[in-house]
Amino acid sequence: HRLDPRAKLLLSFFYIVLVFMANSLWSYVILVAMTLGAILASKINLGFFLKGIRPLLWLIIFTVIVQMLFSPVGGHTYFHWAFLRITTLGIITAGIIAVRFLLIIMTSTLLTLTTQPLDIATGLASLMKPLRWVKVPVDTLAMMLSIALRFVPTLMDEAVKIMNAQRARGVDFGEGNLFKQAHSLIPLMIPLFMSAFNRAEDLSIAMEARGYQDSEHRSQYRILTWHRRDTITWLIFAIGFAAILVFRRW
Amino acid sequence: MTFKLEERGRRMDNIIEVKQLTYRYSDQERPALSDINFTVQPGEWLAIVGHNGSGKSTLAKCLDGLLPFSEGTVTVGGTTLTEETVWTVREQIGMIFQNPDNQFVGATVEDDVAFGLENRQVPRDEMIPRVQAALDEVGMADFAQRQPSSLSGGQKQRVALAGIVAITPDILILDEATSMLDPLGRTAMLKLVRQLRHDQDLTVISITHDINEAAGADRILVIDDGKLVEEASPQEIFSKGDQLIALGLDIPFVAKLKAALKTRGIVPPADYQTTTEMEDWLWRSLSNT
Amino acid sequence: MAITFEHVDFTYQAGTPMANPALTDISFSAPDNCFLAIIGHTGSGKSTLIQQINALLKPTAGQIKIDDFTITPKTTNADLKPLRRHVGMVFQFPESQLFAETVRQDIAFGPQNFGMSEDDALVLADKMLEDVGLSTVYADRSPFELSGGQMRRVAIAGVLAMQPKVLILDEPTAGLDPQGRQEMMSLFERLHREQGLSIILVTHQMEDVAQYAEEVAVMRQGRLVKYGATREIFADPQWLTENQLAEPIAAQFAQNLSRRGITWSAWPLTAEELADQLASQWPKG
Amino acid sequence: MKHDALKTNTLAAVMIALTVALSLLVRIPIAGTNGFVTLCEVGIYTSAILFGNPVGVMVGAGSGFLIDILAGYPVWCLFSLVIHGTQGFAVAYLTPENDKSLKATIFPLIVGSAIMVVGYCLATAFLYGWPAGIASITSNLFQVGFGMVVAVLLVKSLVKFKPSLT
Repeated sequence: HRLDPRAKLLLSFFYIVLVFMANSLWSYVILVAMTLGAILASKINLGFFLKGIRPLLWLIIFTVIVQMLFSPVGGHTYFHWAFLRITTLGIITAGIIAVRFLLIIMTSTLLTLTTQPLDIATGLASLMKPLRWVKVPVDTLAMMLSIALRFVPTLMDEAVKIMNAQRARGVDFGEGNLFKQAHSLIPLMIPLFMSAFNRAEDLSIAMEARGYQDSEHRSQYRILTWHRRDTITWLIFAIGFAAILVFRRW
Repeated sequence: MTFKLEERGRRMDNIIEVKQLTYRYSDQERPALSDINFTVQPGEWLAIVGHNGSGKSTLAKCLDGLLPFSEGTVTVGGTTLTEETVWTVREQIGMIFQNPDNQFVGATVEDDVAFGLENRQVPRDEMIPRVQAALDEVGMADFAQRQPSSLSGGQKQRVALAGIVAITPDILILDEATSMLDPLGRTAMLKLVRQLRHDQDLTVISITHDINEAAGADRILVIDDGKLVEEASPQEIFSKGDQLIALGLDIPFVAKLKAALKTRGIVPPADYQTTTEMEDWLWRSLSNT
Repeated sequence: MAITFEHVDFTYQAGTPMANPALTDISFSAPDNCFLAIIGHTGSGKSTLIQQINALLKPTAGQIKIDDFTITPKTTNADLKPLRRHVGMVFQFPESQLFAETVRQDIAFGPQNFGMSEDDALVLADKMLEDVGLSTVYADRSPFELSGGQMRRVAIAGVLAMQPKVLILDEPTAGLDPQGRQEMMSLFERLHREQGLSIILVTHQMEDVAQYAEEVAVMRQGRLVKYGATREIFADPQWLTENQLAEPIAAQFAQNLSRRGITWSAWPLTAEELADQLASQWPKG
Repeated sequence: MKHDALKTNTLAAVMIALTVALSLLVRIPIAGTNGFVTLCEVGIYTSAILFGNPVGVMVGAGSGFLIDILAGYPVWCLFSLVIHGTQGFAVAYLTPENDKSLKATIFPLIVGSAIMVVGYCLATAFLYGWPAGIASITSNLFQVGFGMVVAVLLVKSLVKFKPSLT
């Protein structure tokens, strides 16, 4: 799955809209087919997708049950007590919600496994370029996202190091009630924030020394290229979109 | 005092001239630097030493216009540093700082090397070969796609050097650039700096505590408490023995050995400085029996 | 406290596809009141090894005995707290662990976590501050107002305040200037000599190893490749070169002289030892 | 030779990185449920209170966006960008510039927290229907509550260490 990250970002946004618009059996069949097609094209082991579902399983079950119990009146009523009832329409709605959950989780997993975070950030910045016309400093934001990504592992390492140092001084992280835990985090957070402030200061000096004036007057080393496969994928999605609109119950 | 370049008779205009430089941090009463005067010649390797907090790093930042000093003048390559000329001055200087993590801007090695070129609006077609060549020069070409978190401190500093090679400055300032590296990383970095200096005719200013780094210099400036207290050749400085610790340098082994011998009643000649000279003298003395 | 490693293995993220063996079959025994240096290249497993000693990382196989404590892969965190009080750990750049509003409170933090009353801990803090060579005028300052070297001393005082019996130091002099390094090393030497503290020092500075350590452990690619008295370790220049470890300069110097026919009764490791031997061979008159 | 815009931007970038790092690293389970609390709010609230806007809105939007991408919920990233961005903006906007006391910050924090809880409730309801939206409220209340407590404690100390922050 070597699509341009811009294509992926747009597609995933578009996908949410599609999931939201789809409301008939046929439209879901098309969506599921499209998702499965994308998964097959990515050649990724299905196990990863199941792993993505597990942490949300309880939420899905809860939602589905509540959705069923508060069924709207429609079709055959199977069960009725006070304001709770289970109807055919309710079961269908609950089913749709469950399918939505699965589709979105699968798409998320697919994107995560096939795209480097840096590419997504670059892609986002590239998509935001039109916003320049309304004076949004798109290039500066892109630069910041890239710097932030670059510092995440550095600060994670540092956080682990400080946690170990405080543990060696007798702090028990992860024990006691929430308030106690909040308190035990202070010896971790203060040094981490202080160090982050210093890093930011050092970094701004280093960037200046390396000739950085502002983000608008720079050339670009990392660029994204839009390939034919991006266009093709877009076409497939456009057809899918049209089909869903056709089969949608208005 | 004689300098190598003058001896060779190719005396040129100074590449850096610092006159009466004084700098005061806004929250402190005492100036961090007061009345500093010195010059640097093209191609020279100048070491600046002094203990922590003596003002060495402040001086380096002033040279690059990174700190707004109010008194004195700094002239780099004939350009006097002002708010208007600061970018012209920075064009000529490449700087490497102490903490390898806090100067790595790019998300990958190649992005980081390209950073300085992007700032100078070098077209992309030209950037690609320059980034590649710079990475080759520092021996990091195989790491082009790697992320900084997967590199050692020494490798990060080499990437920083590549970033400087790519923009071809005249002057390289090392602001304690080896102090956070392990001995292997430090040796590799110094070797690389010597090679780059040779290949690219760089003038090098290195701010350091490391005796090996200082030993490689043509001249040493000693800063103490914000003042320039001494300016001499490494040989002259290293002959100070015990006093070196107060200057922020280690005592060279020969000086330690001489001191130890003196306490045992053996007095070595004062002028033997290198380990080989010392070895020769000891061998002669011992074999004369 | 005597420290014994018995066939210790450690794997990061054991049981996952990213499993990464960091220590393999480590066995050694360091006596009570030792001064042990651990040397080896970056990534050889030194830092992982010392984190086993106060069980910040637990072995994935084998066991570690520290006096009465035994750490096995099954030891639970609750059992470890008394151990951590006795094994003080000074990480690399320990000044990054300071957080309290005053120097005194920061030093008193560790002892309080181990059950000391606040009043006692604050009194102890002042004493520790003097122990690490800082005046008590710093006690009421914010740790973030101090210089880097002073901050490091405060951090070390904070570890010493737990009154450990073993002090683990991970490159404690990194980034300090030569004067700071010298003062720091003599502090540890004094603690070892006067208070009988066992010291475990991870370092790249061979001169410090030669001058202070009684025993040396050499790590390479997660294995303990040599363990012995300092003099034994440095007695084999060829082996050191093969393992890309530097000799102390005095030893290199002595080696050059021995090529010219000068003999040594014992291999000199420091300038002082070298001078001693030269003096004893010096022609009279 | 001043370059304040660069200083602000690097500060925001590093604070985004810190917020993301903490969120990925520290997950505190809520007793009795299988949900957990992350430290995302701690980073956003602390940056917003200490530095105001634009740092507040940038840290909110940037960390919201990146956390979702890195933690495996990329479909959510645009929602989070908007919700956390608004949250950071609100806290930064409502905090007085020269008073970071508990009294002065509690109202901004409550407004920011309300934005987050309501925002995610609406976004979840939009995707998965209202029962899921309502289900999100409890765990998000824990999340913002915890974030507020830690941020308040943290700000209290940081202001003392860096008088220049206020």
